[in-house]
Formats: sequence, structure tokens, C-alpha cells
Amino acid sequence: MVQVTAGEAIGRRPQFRPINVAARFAPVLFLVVLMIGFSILEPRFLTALNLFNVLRQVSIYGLLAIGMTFVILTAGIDLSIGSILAMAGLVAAMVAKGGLDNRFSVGDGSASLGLGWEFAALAAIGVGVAAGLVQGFAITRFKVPPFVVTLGGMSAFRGAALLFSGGGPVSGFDDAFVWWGQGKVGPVPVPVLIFVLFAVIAHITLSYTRYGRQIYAVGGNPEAARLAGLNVRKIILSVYVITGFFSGLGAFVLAARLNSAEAVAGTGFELTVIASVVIGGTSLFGGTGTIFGTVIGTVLIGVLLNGLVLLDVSAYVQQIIIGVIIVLAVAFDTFVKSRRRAL
Amino acid sequence: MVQVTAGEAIGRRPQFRPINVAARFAPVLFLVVLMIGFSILEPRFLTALNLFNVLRQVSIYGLLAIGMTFVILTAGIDLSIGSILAMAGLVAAMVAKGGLDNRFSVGDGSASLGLGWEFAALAAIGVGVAAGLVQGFAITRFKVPPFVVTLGGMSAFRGAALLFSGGGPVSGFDDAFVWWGQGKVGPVPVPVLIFVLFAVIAHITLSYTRYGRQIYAVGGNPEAARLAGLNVRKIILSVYVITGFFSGLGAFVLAARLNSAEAVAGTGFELTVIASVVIGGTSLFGGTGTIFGTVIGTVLIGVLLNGLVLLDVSAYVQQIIIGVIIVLAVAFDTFVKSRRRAL
Amino acid sequence: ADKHLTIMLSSPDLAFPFSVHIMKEMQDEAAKLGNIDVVVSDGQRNSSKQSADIEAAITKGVDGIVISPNDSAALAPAIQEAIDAKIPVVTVDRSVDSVKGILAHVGADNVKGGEVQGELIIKLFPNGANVMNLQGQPGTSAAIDRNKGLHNALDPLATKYKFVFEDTAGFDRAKGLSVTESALASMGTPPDAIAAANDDMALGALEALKGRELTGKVKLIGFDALPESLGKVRDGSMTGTIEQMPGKQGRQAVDILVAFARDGKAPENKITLLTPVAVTKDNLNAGERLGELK
Amino acid sequence: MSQPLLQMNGITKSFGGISALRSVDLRVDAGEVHALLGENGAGKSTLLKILSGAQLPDDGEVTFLGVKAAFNSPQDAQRCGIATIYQELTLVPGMSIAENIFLGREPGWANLVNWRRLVNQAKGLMARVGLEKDPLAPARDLSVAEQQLVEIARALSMRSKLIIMDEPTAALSNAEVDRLFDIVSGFKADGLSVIFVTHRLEEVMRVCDRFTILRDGRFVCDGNVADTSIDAIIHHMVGREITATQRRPAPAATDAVVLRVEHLSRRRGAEGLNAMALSDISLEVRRGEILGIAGLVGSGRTETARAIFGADPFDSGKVFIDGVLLHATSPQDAIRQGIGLVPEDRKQQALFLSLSIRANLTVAAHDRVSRLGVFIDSNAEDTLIAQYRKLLRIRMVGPEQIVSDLSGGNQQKVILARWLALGPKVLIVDEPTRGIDVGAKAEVHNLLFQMASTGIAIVVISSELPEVLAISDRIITMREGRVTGEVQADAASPEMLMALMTVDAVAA
Ligand SMILES: Nc1ncnc2c1ncn2[C@@H]1O[C@H](COP(=O)(O)OP(=O)(O)OP(=O)(O)O)[C@@H](O)[C@H]1O
Ligand SMILES: Nc1ncnc2c1ncn2[C@@H]1O[C@H](COP(=O)(O)OP(=O)(O)OP(=O)(O)O)[C@@H](O)[C@H]1O
Ligand SMILES: [Mg+2]
Ligand SMILES: [Mg+2]
Repeated sequence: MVQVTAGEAIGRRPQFRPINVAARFAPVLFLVVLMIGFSILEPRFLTALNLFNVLRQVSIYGLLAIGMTFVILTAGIDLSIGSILAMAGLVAAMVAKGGLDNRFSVGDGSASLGLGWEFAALAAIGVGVAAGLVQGFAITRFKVPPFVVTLGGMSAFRGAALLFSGGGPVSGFDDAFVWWGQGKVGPVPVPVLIFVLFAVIAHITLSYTRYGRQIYAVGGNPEAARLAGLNVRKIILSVYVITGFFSGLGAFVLAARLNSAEAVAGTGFELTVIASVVIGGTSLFGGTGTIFGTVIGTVLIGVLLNGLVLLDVSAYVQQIIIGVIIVLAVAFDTFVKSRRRAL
Repeated sequence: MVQVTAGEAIGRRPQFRPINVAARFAPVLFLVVLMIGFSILEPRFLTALNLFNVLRQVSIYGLLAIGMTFVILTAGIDLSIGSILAMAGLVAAMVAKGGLDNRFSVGDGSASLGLGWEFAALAAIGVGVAAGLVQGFAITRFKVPPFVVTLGGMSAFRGAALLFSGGGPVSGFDDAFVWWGQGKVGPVPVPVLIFVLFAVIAHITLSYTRYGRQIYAVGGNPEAARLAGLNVRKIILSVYVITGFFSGLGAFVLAARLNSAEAVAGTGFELTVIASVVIGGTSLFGGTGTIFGTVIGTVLIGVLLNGLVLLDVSAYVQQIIIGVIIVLAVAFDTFVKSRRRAL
Repeated sequence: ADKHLTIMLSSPDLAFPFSVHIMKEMQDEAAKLGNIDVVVSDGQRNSSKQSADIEAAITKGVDGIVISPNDSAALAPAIQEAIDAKIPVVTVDRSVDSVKGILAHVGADNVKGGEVQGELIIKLFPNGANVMNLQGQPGTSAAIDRNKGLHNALDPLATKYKFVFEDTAGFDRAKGLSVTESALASMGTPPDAIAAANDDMALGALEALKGRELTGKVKLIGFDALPESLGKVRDGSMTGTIEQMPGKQGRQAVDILVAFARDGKAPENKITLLTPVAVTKDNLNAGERLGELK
Repeated sequence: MSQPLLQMNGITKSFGGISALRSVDLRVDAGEVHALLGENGAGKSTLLKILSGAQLPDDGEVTFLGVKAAFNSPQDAQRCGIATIYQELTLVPGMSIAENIFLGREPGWANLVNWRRLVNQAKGLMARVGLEKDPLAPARDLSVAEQQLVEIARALSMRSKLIIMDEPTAALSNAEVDRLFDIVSGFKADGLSVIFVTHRLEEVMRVCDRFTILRDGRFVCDGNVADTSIDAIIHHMVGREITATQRRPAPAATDAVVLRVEHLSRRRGAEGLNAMALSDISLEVRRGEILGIAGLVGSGRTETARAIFGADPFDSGKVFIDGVLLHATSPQDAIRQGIGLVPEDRKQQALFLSLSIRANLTVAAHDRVSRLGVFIDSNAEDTLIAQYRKLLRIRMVGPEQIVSDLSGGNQQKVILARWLALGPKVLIVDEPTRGIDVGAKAEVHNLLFQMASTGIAIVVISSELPEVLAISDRIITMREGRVTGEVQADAASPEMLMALMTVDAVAA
């Protein structure tokens, strides 16, 4: 299958070796070339300030992409992450603001009106996990294809978020809350730290634990996995809980970052996130892919968006360039891989 | 594989037996139940006028869904249809209006300012086919997964449409043009006739021609298809040309229907269309599915949207209900199938 | 008692706070007038969807339609159908010129709004300024018109007022933030003013300014006068926002429709254009939603 | 002598680092049946894939019908009159048997498929190969053997001068094999040539005229079958003496029944609605005993195994392990309670083709290679892999090699290793030596003996009667989902088993 060939060729070995940069060599190279290009055209691109901006901007996509990698490795897909994110963000906001009444209150920042950020974060993640559970259940019990279930979820959760917020934003949190999105540790923005932390955890899980192995197995050949005694249902259920978790986490960080939550948040995230994962070399047909690749894919898209804005390219032309470069990135990767495997 | 099991269970027979309604029994039943429900709650739902409205509303999605069925049968996907539609629609509009200068001129209807509708239609389809060729080429030659290529196309073609139209709409065509979207033959709206016509052609192609069977083979087991001496590349290329064709055709009909073309037209169509195809029982993993199912899936979504508005359900709640019902429809289908196979 | 009515209120996008507000006010007005069933339709930024909703309303045989069209051209055929079906139609916010027989239009032209935005900048910086322009969702008429207006105001004075940066942030808060961050990073000296095509983007930009300790230093002007941004204007972190009185538009539209449907009373003037105003600290209570702010 | 039909000279092929073929020659004359022989991984399939245009050689030339041929695609080869039955089954699962037979060559006018003719012609071919199924049944529902028959039917349907058969008999039982050989002799009579790959050497003696032997990708020798013996061939293949399987002394009679199955019945799926897939199967296996199950294709052996293993649900009956009722609703349960199953269809049911040998081999035995039950202990893995690599002579580069790169036989060995590593109480092996070469086969047999002697109860399903006879202590025969007989192996003979396998099941 054309796409599978590509899928297989990409990132096969890495998954059971400690980060295997060689195998992910191509995308990295492509990224580097892109960055050099930008920094020539716009020297300010390469400033620490800007690079940290880029990282902070991608960190939320990145968190979602980590979860999405788990799902796609099982040959599944989750289109609902954006809607879950909106819903979870609003719930967190409500918790932090103590209800809808003073939704617009700017908040003097010092003190929270409702509960502290800890509860807000827990609420967001709780909502995400719950949503993931529901969808995972529909997929494993009723055997409805993930695409359909999560498409339904995408619509339903968005509706819920709108209903719940009456269409308007909820904003103005206390500093402790906002710190999670806007704060820094040394020069490094907090969201970036969160992203890196979870990327590492996810990498270890996939490469060095039984659970990780089983995910690859289920994605590679579900029937064989079943006959090898794996609990395929449980594993599939779990990955949707994981995307749910990361949607909730992402929602919290985004709310902190924007100092507000709204029902339209995360619209269209699903495609960007799936794109990062696929650009990172994970096959939509399951069984092959790495977190490392996903991180590269995410950063690549972030750099692209940022660079084009810096160059002040017209909005319309930007879309054309982005489209073309995404394809080129993967084409280049596939080309290099096919050469390496001499097939 | 959970999703495959579902996929497999659905619509197995059709692809090797000429039309077999029994196999698609479940979705039809579900549709009927839904319609009965609506007509009880709102008698006006069952008026000929309304039903023809629904059909006309879905006919454009339907055309796109026919093309999408070909692509998904090969285990591919096309996210770019919405953007191609926008681009093609604008080109058609330009042709009909003779350029951008009098883009907003209402047009006295009687006479076209530019060329006749034939040329407009040809232009739209030409653009669509060209776009499909480019993408199909990238997929087959450079072995870039269809998801990536068409995601790139989605962005690039949208950008092109915006660039090309400077953002704004182009409207006011002559009656001959508009007839294709608003006209009727007897009680039947023209777009519905076009939809039915191409649905029949597509069904015959898939069930009774070598080309059609080869599409199933390529989707079911590309390696087997290659070893059996099929030209897999050519077949895969062709299906993207087909979606391109239908995007162009849809663009023309939509422009005629709205008596205008805009660069944002077709935004988000891809998901709705893919949903109709999948609800219709076509497996995203290729090899199984029917046009008949796709038609049912398309109508189901149309009926749902129409019915909920008639019942004046709150807009937000509508989204929730739609999401849930889509999942239920497929769950029901899978359930019935699994019972029939007693597996 | 008044004659019972069923009317459709059709919005281009009920996920867009501006439209949501119009809808709320219209529903509230209908409730006030009493004995009216309201059918709400959400166009979801999709002209086909909104057309379909109008057709559904015709099927339902509603007594009137108030619509804020997603696109002034694309909704024409559907509205024509309604009028042909003897259903009175009032348009809000965005007019549909190509259709004859529309009962009335109530709006505050977005182009004017953009011009007001520009005029505020001129007022703030009499002797010129570097302006950064955050445009809306490409292709949507709100984005096009507001951008057009801003340029109408400033381009004649191009020597004094330069657009040092122009890009879309899709009417979206997160994009407003990231685009502004990137833009600021790309400029040696920050711009004097940022004009955003809606408040969401402005509020996003505000967070970016905070990050660079530029709050208040860069004059930030939004659009739509959402309660939240009124709050920011009050506390000085935003300089202004454009009020188009969407609520007033909506209420008037409903009044006109109902008056016609009940007593066959046609409006004295077919077109009512409310002039948008720039809300700043000095005229905060020009913001019609100030009340919602606690 | 007359110029040969096919002459391959100096064919060389390597994959990445691994060199599969080093300047191999092959000559096939018109009207001969030519045996291509060699151990697993010797390069047979690679050579044949090159001949059929499925892969391109790095070097060397092919002369077919006296003209130099360059087959760049399977299409080319087919056009020149070369039909191929590949070792790895290549059917489209969702499509009907009939369509799979005529894929790309559907009968009909212009581009239109004539379904009636398609079905009728398919029926004819299916009868010739002895496949009794609805031509419109999807290939997905066929057992491996049946799929193999479809592949053969497809080759028959092509008008070709040379038919390549890469291990066509591996999954077949005597009846089908006999039928296949009649067909082959038919070809010979018509002056067609056949290249025949098999690891069952007695078959070579039966039908082949000449042979070519490969070892480690090198040409070793060729000659006339008439002038050689099985032992000589084996000697050339493995380059060392190997001990053919010795029947082991019957184990000390124990009466500790480990696996007991009572009145197992299962209704068929959609296809034959109420037809029984399995009816009233009862059997026992004692500690350290090896029970053989013999039967023709489609006799229900695989389904029995799957039902016991919890892979398929069954309608009635009980399964006991060590006397306790087993509630296996899934393979997971079955494995927990000590049952292992080596499935017959390695590609569909066992292999993770896109994953490494490491991932494939240890997947069922994660308990044995994990730290804290959570993390994978790669050192433990390495030792495990090394152990079985040696034990089964798996021809591989290293644990990270992608399993799809292994030769068919070596893939089978990896799967065997997966289940041996698990160390179950009861091990059911379905066609355990399918596609495994003579040397390794003896090793697998001895391995099964060893396991039995450690007290494991073993059930062997094999379509190869000599194998069943050689390794079983007791043999039951099946037909149409029923048990039709039971005999002690030492008292049994092939004829006797054939008789039991073909008796009218209902009468039995
Ligand atoms: N696609 C591939 N990539 C890498 N190595 C391969 C590939 N295909 C075959 N090989 C290697 O080439 C060698 C020969 O393989 P081949 O399949 O020809 O053996 P064979 O003689 O057919 O063995 P068997 O009897 O088991 O079928 C093996 O070592 C195998 O690992
Ligand atoms: N899902 C299914 N639907 C319909 N028939 C099936 C299905 N699975 C298996 N069968 C049929 O059941 C019969 C028994 O299959 P099984 O695999 O048990 O035979 P067997 O004794 O193992 O012989 P072999 O495996 O060598 O073909 C076969 O005819 C097979 O086609
Ligand atoms: Mg082989
Ligand atoms: Mg079997």
C-alpha cells in the first residue's frame, strides 16, 4: 500500500532502540535547513526570545500530539481533541472563577475568586479523561470505528462546551493559575517544560515498557496481538483515555496561557496535531512511529508558522507555502529512507 | 483490529455481489426510523417540498462523497476537497463573469457577462481534475501518505483561492448558469438529478467494471494487486483525479445554487463528506464499501440537520444530538451485522 | 392578546461571541414582545448550512425571518425563496443587496466600523504612527470589510500612518497571541498601535504585550466591545474597542419584523444604519454590554 | 541438446547488508518439473521473485525462450507466459474466491465484468484443484490450505509456459497434494514446465525430473532426480549430516489428564447458517503425551484448536485443564491457565510484520523479560532470543531486524520460539513445521519431544501424515468437524489414517 510502504519505511527500527537519531535524521535535517533559511531571511528569527516563543507556541499542540501518537500507533484516530480541550478548559475556568457570574471580571490577579489552580487543573484533566473513557468505550464495546466515534465526540463535546459557556469566554485568573501558561523558569517558559517532561515520559513508556510494546503490537496486527494473549480492548481503550488526559492538560495550559477559556478554543487543532504526528513518521495504519518523530513534526510546523509571520508573508501566500512545505518535508523523509533501505 | 472488524462486518457482500440491499439493510432501517421520528414530531418534515429541499441540500455533499468513496476504497483519504471546491468555484465564477472587475454586479440574469455556463462548468471541472492530478502524482511518485499530501493541498488550494479572489465573493450569474443549482425538472431539483445520475454511474463502475474491481483489490491488498499484475500506481492516481473531478463538479453546482462563489466555500466539507462515506459502511482501511451505502450516509446526515432545525432544537444541543446519532447509526449497523454473521 | 408568531432568528456563527450577543438580545426582545416562538439557526460559518436552515424555516411556515447572513452574496437565493414564500425577512449587521423585497435592514456597516477604528488611531497619534493590523478569518466578509475600513481611514495619510505589520489571526484568541508574539519579535521597536479586527484577537495580543511588558505602552484597539474588553479598556490595558451596538441592531430588527407580521406596519425607513462608535476610557458607558461586566 | 526454456545466469541480490543470492544459475528445460531446493533462507523465493518480476536483481541475466528478458514488473513476466504461486499467500481478503482467481483478468466484454462467466469459470477451476466452496465466498473466510488452493487455481487460469510453485504443498494434506500432482503431470504432458519448491523431499522423488540446490544464496549443484537419493539431496542442502526424526520411546504411561475436552460443538457463521463447524468433539491429553490430529483440509482441526484456546466462541461443551473447568473467553484467559497455540496462518494470526524480531519473539512472554512487571529487561530479552536463535537455527541478522525481512521458514521459527518461550502446560501447534526445512524440522520435532518429556501435554495438528505418525503417541482423525477415529501411533499406518480421515463422518 503506497501509504503503508511509506509508513513502514519510516521509523521502523527506532521504536525499540534508545532515541535513534539516525532513523529520524531526515526530518531533523529538513527542520535545520528550514531554520537556516529563515534566519538568513530574517536574522531576528534566531534570537533566543523568538525560539522560546516558537517552543511555547507549539508546546500545547505538542502535548496533544503526544497523546495522538499513542492513538495513531494503534491505527486509531482522535478527532475530538479540540472539542474536549474547549470543554475541559471551560470547566477549569469555572472552577477557578467560582461559576459563571463573574466570568468577565478581570480579576485583580492576586487572589482567585473560586478554587485554586490545582483544582482547576484536576478538573480539566478529569473532564478530558472522562471524555476519553466514553469514546474508548464506544470504540471497544460497540465496535464503532474510532473515526466515527471521535467525529461524533468532536461535534457533541463542542456543543456541550458552547451550551455550558453560553458561547462567551471566561477569563481573568489569578497569577498562580496564569503562571502555568505565562511563567518562566530561568529563560524557559513553563509550558515548554511541561511539554518536554511529558515527551520524555511518553518516550520511555513506548520504548521501554511492556505497555508500550503492546501498543505497537496491537497497532501492527490486532488479531495476532489477541492470539498472543494481549487484552486488545483494554489497550485500545487506554489510548483514548491518554488523548483525553493530554487534551485536559493542554486545556489547562492554554487557559493559563490566554488567561481565558472559550468554547471555540481548539477548533481545527485535530488536523494540525495529526499532521505533526504523521510528519514525524508515524503511520496512520498503526504499528510504526516514535515520540521523537512527533516532537520534530510539531516543532517543524511551529517554526514554519512563526517564520512566515516573521517574514510578514501575506496571509494567503502563507497558506500555500505551508501546504507545499509539509508535503516536501515528508517527501524528503520518504526519499532518504528508501535510499537507506535500498529497496 | 477494532475498526477493521467493524469495517469488515459492514458491506462485505456488496463488493462481490451486484447491489445487495440486504447487506445495507441496517443503515436504511436507521434512516427510516429517524425519518418516522421526525415526521411524528413535526408533520411538515414529510412534505414533498421539504424532502426535495433535503435532497438538494445534500446533493453537493453527495457528489463529493461519491468521489471520496473511490479514494477511501483504496485506503486513501482526501482532505483537500473543500479547498479545491472553493478554488474551482471561483474560477468558474470568473469565467462566467469575465473577470473580477464586475464581480459583484448582480447581473440582470438574462445575459452572462463572460462566457456561458458550459465554459464555467468545464473550467471548474478542469481545475478540480488538475488539482487531483498533482496530488495523485505526489502520492504515487514521491510515496507521501495521502493524508499528508491532501492536508497540504487543503492549505495550499485554500490559499490559492483566497489569493485569486482577493478574499471576497464573486456573485450574480445569468439564469442559464443558476438553473444548474436552483432549477427543477418537474418537481425534482436539478442538483438532485445530477447527484443521482453520478451515483448510478459510480455504482456501475465499482460493481461491474474491471477498473472498479481493481480499486477494491488495491484497497484490500495492494501487494496482492501488484503481484497479480495490476498497475497499482495508476489506479491510485486515478482515484484522486476522480475526487478532483467531483470537487470541480460540486463547485459548479454550489456556485449556481448560491448564485455566488467565495474563497471560504467548502470549509470543513471534508469531515462531513468522509463521515457520510464511513457511516455508509466504507472502511477507512480500504477494500470494503459501496456507493449505495455512501448515498444512505449522505442522506442520513442531511435529514438529521434538517430535522433538528425543523424541531427548533437549540443550536448547541443540535451539535450534541448530531454527534450522538452519528455514533448510534454506525453502532446499530455494526450490531446488526455482527448478529447476521453470528461471530 | 397579541397574535401568536413563530419567527426564525438565523445567525452566521453562534460560536462567535459577537453573533452570540446579537442572538441573545434578539431572543430577549422576542420574549419581551411576548407570545412569540423563536426558531434559532446557527449557520456555523457555512453559507450552505445557513441556506438550508432558511429553507427549513420556509417548510415550517414561520411568520418571519431575521437573518444575519454569513455572506451577503451567497445567502441571496435562500432569502429570495423566503420572500417568494411571502415570508417577511429582515437582515441584521450584514445586508443582502442583490435581493428585492427585503422588509428592512438594520446594521452597523463593518466598513464604517473599520474606519472608526482608523479615526481613533489618528486621534491618538495626530502626527503619525506605526500600526500593526490583526486581520480576521480570511475570506469572511467581517474580516474583509473591517480591514477595508481601516485602510480607507489610514491609507490617504500613508506618509504618516504606516502598517508595519499585517497578518491574519483568524478572529482567534490563541492565534492573536502567537501572531503578536512573533510579530513583536520580528520588530526592532514595537508598533505604536495594534488594531485588531475583533476583541478576541485583541485580548490575545494583550497577553503577548504583557509578556513583553508593553501593556498600555502599545495602544491596543479591538472591535466588538465585548464585556471583557470593556473591562480591559476600563483598567487601561486596552485603549479602545469598536461598538456597533449589535444588541440594539438585533432588537430593532425583531421589533420591525414583529410590527409588520402583527399589524402589517411597514418600517418608515427600509435601512437603519447605526453609526459605530469607538469606546475608550472616556465614554465607557457607550459600551452596551458594560452591564454584563462585574 | 535443445536450448532450455529458461536460463538464469549469475543472479545476485542483496537486501541492505544481507546478501540473499550470490551469482546463482538456474536452467529449466521445456516440459520438465524442476525442483528448487535449499534450507530456509537459502534464497529460493528470492530467486523466484526475481524470475516473476516481483523483485529486481542487482546483477545477472535471465534468458526466457531464447531471448534475453528483463522483467521489471509481475505484469511483464505474466505477459511472457510465467505464472507464479508465491510462498506468501497473496489473496485480497474482502474479495470473492472467483475474483481472486481472475484478478486483473476478469472475463467480460470491454471493461465490463461478466459475473456469470466469472463464477462459472471459477467453479471449473475450483473443481480441478478440489476446493468445495461458494465461488462468491470472501477469501477472508478460507483456511490457509483453501487459500493455497485458490492460488493454484489462479495459476491454472493463466495460459503460461512456465509455472512457478513456491511451497504450494506446505499447507496441504495428502488428498490435495495428490490432486495437485495429477495437475502437474497434466502440465508436463502439455509440454509446460514447472519450478517446484518444497521441503517435503519425498514429493521431489514423486514428481520432479531435475533439481537445483541452493545453500546460503549460492548455487550448490543440479542434476536428475532419477540419479539421486533423498539423503544425497539433504547432504547437499545442509552440508552436514542430520538425524531424521526418530520415533521416541512411548512415555511412561501416566494417567494425569492435563487437557480434557468434552462434547465441544460450534455452529458455522453466516455462510452455512446452521451447518456445524464442530460437532461433539471430545478428547484427552495426558501429561507428557503428544496427541496428533489428522484430517483433510477443512476437517475442522484448526477450528477445534481455536475453540479450545478461546480464540473463537463455541456453542456447547466443556474444556478442563488439570481437571478444573476452564472459562476461557479469550486467548488471554487460556494463556493464563496454561494453554498455548501456534496458529496455522503465521502472516495473519501470528506475525507483527512491521516490527522487529525482538518484538515478535517475546510478545507473549513479557512476564519473563520484564522488571517490576512494568519495564522491559532487554538483556533478559537478548539472552532469550539468542537461546532460541541457536536452538532453532534461525537465520537472522539481529534482534532488531524487521521480521518481514526473514524467509518464510525463519518467520515460522520465530513464531515457534514465541510459544516455546512461554512454557505452557498444554501446547497446541497447528502445522508447526509448515515451510520449515528438513534439518530444522527434525530439530522442531526433538524440541517437542523434550517439552513433552518435561511434562507438557502437546497437541500436534499436521496435514503431513508422516509427521503425525512420527511424533505422536496417539492420533485422532477428524472429518467435517467430527472426530472419526483414534489410534495408538505405533499401531497406525498412513493407509489406516487415510481411511479414518475419509470415512463418512455421519456413519462414524
Ligand atoms: N525483503 C527482504 N529484506 C531483507 N532481507 C530479505 C528480504 N527478503 C529475503 N531476505 C533474506 O534473503 C534470504 C533468502 O530469503 P528467501 O525467502 O529467498 O529464502 P527461502 O530459500 O525462500 O527460504 P524458505 O525456505 O524459508 O522460504 C534470507 O536470509 C532472508 O532473510
Ligand atoms: N469465518 C469463517 N466463515 C466460514 N467458514 C469458515 C470460517 N473459518 C473457517 N471456515 C471453514 O471451516 C472449515 C474448517 O476450517 P479449518 O481451518 O478448521 O480446517 P482444518 O481442519 O484446519 O484444515 P486446514 O486448516 O488445513 O484448511 C474450512 O472449510 C474453512 O473454510
Ligand atoms: Mg521461500
Ligand atoms: Mg488448519
